[in-house]
Amino acid sequence: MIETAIQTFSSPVVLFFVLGLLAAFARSDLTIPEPIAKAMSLYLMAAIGLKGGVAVSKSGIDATVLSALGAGIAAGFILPLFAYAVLKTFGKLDRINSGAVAAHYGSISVVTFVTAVEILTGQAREPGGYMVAVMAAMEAPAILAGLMLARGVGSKDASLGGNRTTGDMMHEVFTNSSIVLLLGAFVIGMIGGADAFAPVSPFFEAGFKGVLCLFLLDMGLIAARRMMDSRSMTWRLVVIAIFLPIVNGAAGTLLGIGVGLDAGSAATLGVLCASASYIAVPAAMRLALPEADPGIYLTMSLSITFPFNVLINIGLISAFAAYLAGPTGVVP
Amino acid sequence: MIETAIQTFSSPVVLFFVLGLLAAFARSDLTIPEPIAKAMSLYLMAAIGLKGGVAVSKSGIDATVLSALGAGIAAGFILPLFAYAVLKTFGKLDRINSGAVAAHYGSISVVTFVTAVEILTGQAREPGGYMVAVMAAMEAPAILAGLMLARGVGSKDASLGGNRTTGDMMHEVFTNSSIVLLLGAFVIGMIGGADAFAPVSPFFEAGFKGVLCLFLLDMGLIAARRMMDSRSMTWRLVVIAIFLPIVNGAAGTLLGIGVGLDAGSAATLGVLCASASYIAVPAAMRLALPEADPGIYLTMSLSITFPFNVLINIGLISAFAAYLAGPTGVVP
Amino acid sequence: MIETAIQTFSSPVVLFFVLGLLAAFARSDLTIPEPIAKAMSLYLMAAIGLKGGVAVSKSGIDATVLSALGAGIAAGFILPLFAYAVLKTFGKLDRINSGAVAAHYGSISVVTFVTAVEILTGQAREPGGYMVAVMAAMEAPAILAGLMLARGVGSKDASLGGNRTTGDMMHEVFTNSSIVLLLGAFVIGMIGGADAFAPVSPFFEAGFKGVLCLFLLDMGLIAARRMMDSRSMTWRLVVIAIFLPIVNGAAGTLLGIGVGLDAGSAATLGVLCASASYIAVPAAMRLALPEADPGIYLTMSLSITFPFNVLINIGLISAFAAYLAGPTGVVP
Amino acid sequence: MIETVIRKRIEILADKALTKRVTDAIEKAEITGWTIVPVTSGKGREGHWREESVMGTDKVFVLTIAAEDKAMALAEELAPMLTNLGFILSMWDVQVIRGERF
Amino acid sequence: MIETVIRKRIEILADKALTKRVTDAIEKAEITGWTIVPVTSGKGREGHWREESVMGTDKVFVLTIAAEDKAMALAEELAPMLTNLGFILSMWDVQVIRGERF
Amino acid sequence: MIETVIRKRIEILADKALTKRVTDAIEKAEITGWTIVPVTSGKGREGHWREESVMGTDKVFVLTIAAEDKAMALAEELAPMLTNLGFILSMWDVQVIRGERF
Ligand SMILES: Nc1ncnc2c1ncn2[C@@H]1O[C@H](COP(=O)(O)O)[C@@H](O)[C@H]1O
Ligand SMILES: Nc1ncnc2c1ncn2[C@@H]1O[C@H](COP(=O)(O)O)[C@@H](O)[C@H]1O
Ligand SMILES: Nc1ncnc2c1ncn2[C@@H]1O[C@H](COP(=O)(O)O)[C@@H](O)[C@H]1O
Ligand code: NA
Ligand code: NA
Ligand code: NA
Repeated sequence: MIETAIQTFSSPVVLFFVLGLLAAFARSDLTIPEPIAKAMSLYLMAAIGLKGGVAVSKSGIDATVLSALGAGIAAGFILPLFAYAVLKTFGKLDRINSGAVAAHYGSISVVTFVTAVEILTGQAREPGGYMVAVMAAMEAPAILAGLMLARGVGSKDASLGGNRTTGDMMHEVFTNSSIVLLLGAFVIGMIGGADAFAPVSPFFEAGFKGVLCLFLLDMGLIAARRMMDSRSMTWRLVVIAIFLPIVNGAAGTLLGIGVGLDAGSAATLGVLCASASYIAVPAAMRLALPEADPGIYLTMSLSITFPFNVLINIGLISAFAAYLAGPTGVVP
Repeated sequence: MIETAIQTFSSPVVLFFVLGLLAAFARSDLTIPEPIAKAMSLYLMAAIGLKGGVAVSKSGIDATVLSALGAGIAAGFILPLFAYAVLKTFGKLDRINSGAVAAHYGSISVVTFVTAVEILTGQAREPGGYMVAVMAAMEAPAILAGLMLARGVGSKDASLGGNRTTGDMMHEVFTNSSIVLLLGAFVIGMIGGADAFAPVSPFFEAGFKGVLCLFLLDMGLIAARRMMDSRSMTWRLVVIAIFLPIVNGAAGTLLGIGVGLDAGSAATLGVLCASASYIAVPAAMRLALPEADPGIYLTMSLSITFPFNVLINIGLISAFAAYLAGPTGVVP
Repeated sequence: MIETAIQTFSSPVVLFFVLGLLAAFARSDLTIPEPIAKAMSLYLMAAIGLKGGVAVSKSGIDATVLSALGAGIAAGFILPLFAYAVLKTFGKLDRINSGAVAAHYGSISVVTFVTAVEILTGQAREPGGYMVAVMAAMEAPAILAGLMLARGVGSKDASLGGNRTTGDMMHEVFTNSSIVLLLGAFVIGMIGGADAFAPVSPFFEAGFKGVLCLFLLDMGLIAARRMMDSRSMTWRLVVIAIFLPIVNGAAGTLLGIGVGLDAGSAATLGVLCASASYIAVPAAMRLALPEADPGIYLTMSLSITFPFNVLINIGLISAFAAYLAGPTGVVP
Repeated sequence: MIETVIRKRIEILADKALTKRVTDAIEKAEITGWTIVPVTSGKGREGHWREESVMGTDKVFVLTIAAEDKAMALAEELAPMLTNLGFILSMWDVQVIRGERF
Repeated sequence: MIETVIRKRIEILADKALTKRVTDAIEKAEITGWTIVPVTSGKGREGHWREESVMGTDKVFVLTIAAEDKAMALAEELAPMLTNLGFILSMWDVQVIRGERF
Repeated sequence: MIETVIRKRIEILADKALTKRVTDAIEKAEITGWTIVPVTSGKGREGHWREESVMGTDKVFVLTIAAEDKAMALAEELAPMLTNLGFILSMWDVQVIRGERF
């Protein structure tokens, strides 16, 4: 545990995140220009997609991959139901906001995933390359589940300047820029394979960790500023934003070990379940569920859950997976 | 041919372009932030200029280089005349728009050039490094030719808020940001040579293909959106936007073989003739010929000719050059 | 001397700066998009901070490092006093503008520092890695000194929409984005050390010189445009903008040799004293001393002193340090 | 002296993601055009927001110039969004040249 | 037809670094909100400036809509900055819907 | 209460590449200054455009505040460009403080 914590806190990626948090709390005027932040997020999506696609083009799709995919997609549909129930009862949120927040917690955070892969690799528990495919597959289901919870199936909101059907919503979700780019790059990686990837790897692979540092610096700044500005947060929501990643993380890890994944991959599935989206889902919600309050869902996912996951929970989940997998690395 | 097509369509650069086209046609909200797109185009100009300058500093300027330069500049003046005639008669465009479009087809597209170099290198037909100099030399002549066709020599347009002489226009053309950067970096590369280039090569060389991927993703998005929005296109103009690159490409390749270039360099000259500018020339036209309609010249060059060249015509030209050069790689 | 000049003028970094100057004087429309320029400056700060921190984590903090730090901080407090006196008397500036300009010349220019390190390394006189720490330590003292000169200790400017105390000003200075990022990255580099730095080094180290080229291209453009637009410049101020870097550079070099630094490090201390800030200090002044005229302090530091240092003065200082250190490289 | 006519200039602050709802309403009101101006941050009763395009919290100003009757029809059409989606609308009279374009 | 009320729209051109002085004044005048619009360059009696965020020469427009009395109080509060810091202020009447928000 | 005077605020939508033609006209009309505001997209009779600086299709708003007579002289000067180059101009009265600056 302590070793994991040291590893976490000597990673430049994590340290830049902490720098961002501290700078914002100290009310520094440090900011990453808006178009750069956006470009970095696009870059990260493309790079991760490519890497995953190349990995799958090498390994092929076997039973392990399929069961990991199945487990991920199932979690994407089920986790929002649980989250919704907690948010409506204990969290005292209304239907719309409960659905919106549930979508965030059911979906995944690409950056949390990447940070977890880095930390796990540092512990000689590198997850399988196919986990990128699992991550990609987990992005959308929770958005759909959350929208249905918030709106009811097949409803229309004619009052809001449009005749928006479920079909429209599905279109908006699946053409969301981060989903298109992640999946598109994944397919490109699969088509091209390692040979085609080689000439672009200095840009997409060698540069990756450095870009991630600056991106996390920005996320630290934004998370802390949002926390300081926040008006809609209650102590109940703060509790949920810590409770859900712990429970979902443990559940995901168990599920991963259960379907036969190695410790690193199972921990990664745990992290995916524990993480809450703050890129793809908020953007989709602004479009498909504009009445929901970003002051709630972004503050929970980005300002509380994300730091908690990066700084503490990834370590916990990794230790839990190692414990479950046993000392020989085989499920006991 | 089929082999070439496979090579083309497994290149990540081309695949990202296709991804951009598809995402825009699917009405995804994916967009590259504007300042990033501009920065990528500046980066590409600087990188290509440097590379060409270093290449020429190594090879020196010999008879081959001079004849390639001469052929390129001559083509830059002559191609617009042919294009202008076709556009005015078959295309039914007015004088101003015919001149503007002719300038685009007489000039060159840097990105098409780069894509061609990549594909040709993949086929063991890498063109000579001096072809960058040829490309740079071909940028401006067609702009001047097009402006004269559109306006007549020495005319003034006092009505448009200025006393704009041919001198002013020449100044605007030669201080155009992409031309300045391409030529400036070329000269820097020549002065510094390979030694000075080494410390900056991780940035300008290793990163090049990756940036090109994202730039082409953006070009795909813009080309497809422009095609869908287009109001000024007619079937006649679409035909011309396919016909000109075929004819100019064949003519350029013949010219290249004729003046004694190797197959790869001749094919590259063909591609330069076939390509239509969509960076330097539109920007120059907006300034020097603002009455011309970007809805015509940009849609033709970027939305039709550029995809046609990248996806099909480079392959055709390369095969044609190989055929002309004969199996031994020597002109038969 | 001549050899140094050749070395200076075949460095791509310097050549891109010259290209920027020439393009702007030729009234080209070349511009680097604003968010990109800002991002490059943030990148350079982070990269330099990291590098320095890693260097200090390796070398540790010994007597040399401490005396270099002491010399730098002392210079940061003393140089503004001298500059202030010259500006008020010979320069005929008022109190506020004298204080503002003095802060710029007492502080340092990160980019001048980096260019000097590059040139010195090319002459086999690479300065110690701890000089980054010296540079970081020299950023703030002169800002404080300049503000006190301009305003008097403990004054308030209630008239300007606030009750701004010295405490507020100190806060603004120390939370200035470039200072936070430079120091933050320095600490990250020290905590992580070389091992943690390795995975991010392709981004922060390999890419560094290339980014510096484009950043200097932009600085050339801005410096030249500012020079052409300038209204507040007098010949007296131009003289001072050349005189101060010569005197401060010589003094700093002597000081460096005096406290026992090697020739390269002493020359670097000289360059730091000679350089005038145009990133951190102008931004801090806009906030803390908004009545001062950027047309004076930016034109002097960026448009006159910076080119003078990069193109000429670094060479002079380096030769002076070599002379002082003697042929054996030991202080005679 | 050059002749000018009076038109309404309407300015709507809306979420960038929802721009299409505003421009659809403009087209429904048969107004000939619109222009988008970026905004970077703001504060209202719901607190502070900043342009964060990664998370989709960015807003824009949609500007359009139209004859009074069309402007009022547009305001009517947008009214529910002002309440439900937190948009802000203001309008005023402007002089334009070549009024037939608007 | 939809009901509109008249409010003042105030627009202040200020240095980006000094935005907080303007928004503090807006809050002091008890106005409910403001919106920041970017600007990229300009020219005045002091010459030409360009947005150069590296050196901190960038400016912004701060927009705010308020009832006349609050608007005048704000103008009063900002007047010294117009002189000392080179800010520019203009204001005019606009029609708004849901006037209780402003 | 603080004193205000009435001036015209003129707003011209123009191609970024052609900004200089507008600011030259402003200077010709002896107006003291102008400010450039970015715009990102729009739609008119000629269809949809988007800010694409790579291809030079970007536009800007040029704002200037001036006394009525100078404003009208500027409008007169710009009129041919409105027709030939597709610029758009609107203007209205605003109150300013320190009117001697405009
Ligand atoms: N009085 C106002 N003047 C200008 N902009 C405002 C005003 N009130 C609100 N806004 C803008 O509208 C946004 C949403 O307002 P609200 O719904 O009140 O939070 C704010 O964040 C501001 O950008
Ligand atoms: N008449 C004007 N119309 C619009 N903007 C102006 C005007 N005068 C000044 N400005 C803006 O205010 C800034 C500062 O003006 P000044 O203090 O006169 O240099 C200028 O750079 C312009 O951006
Ligand atoms: N009624 C309008 N209101 C606001 N902006 C307009 C209007 N009409 C045109 N525009 C802007 O002016 C540009 C050129 O208009 P047009 O020449 O009609 O295509 C459009 O793309 C819009 O950005
Ligand atoms: Na999750
Ligand atoms: Na061509
Ligand atoms: Na100094």
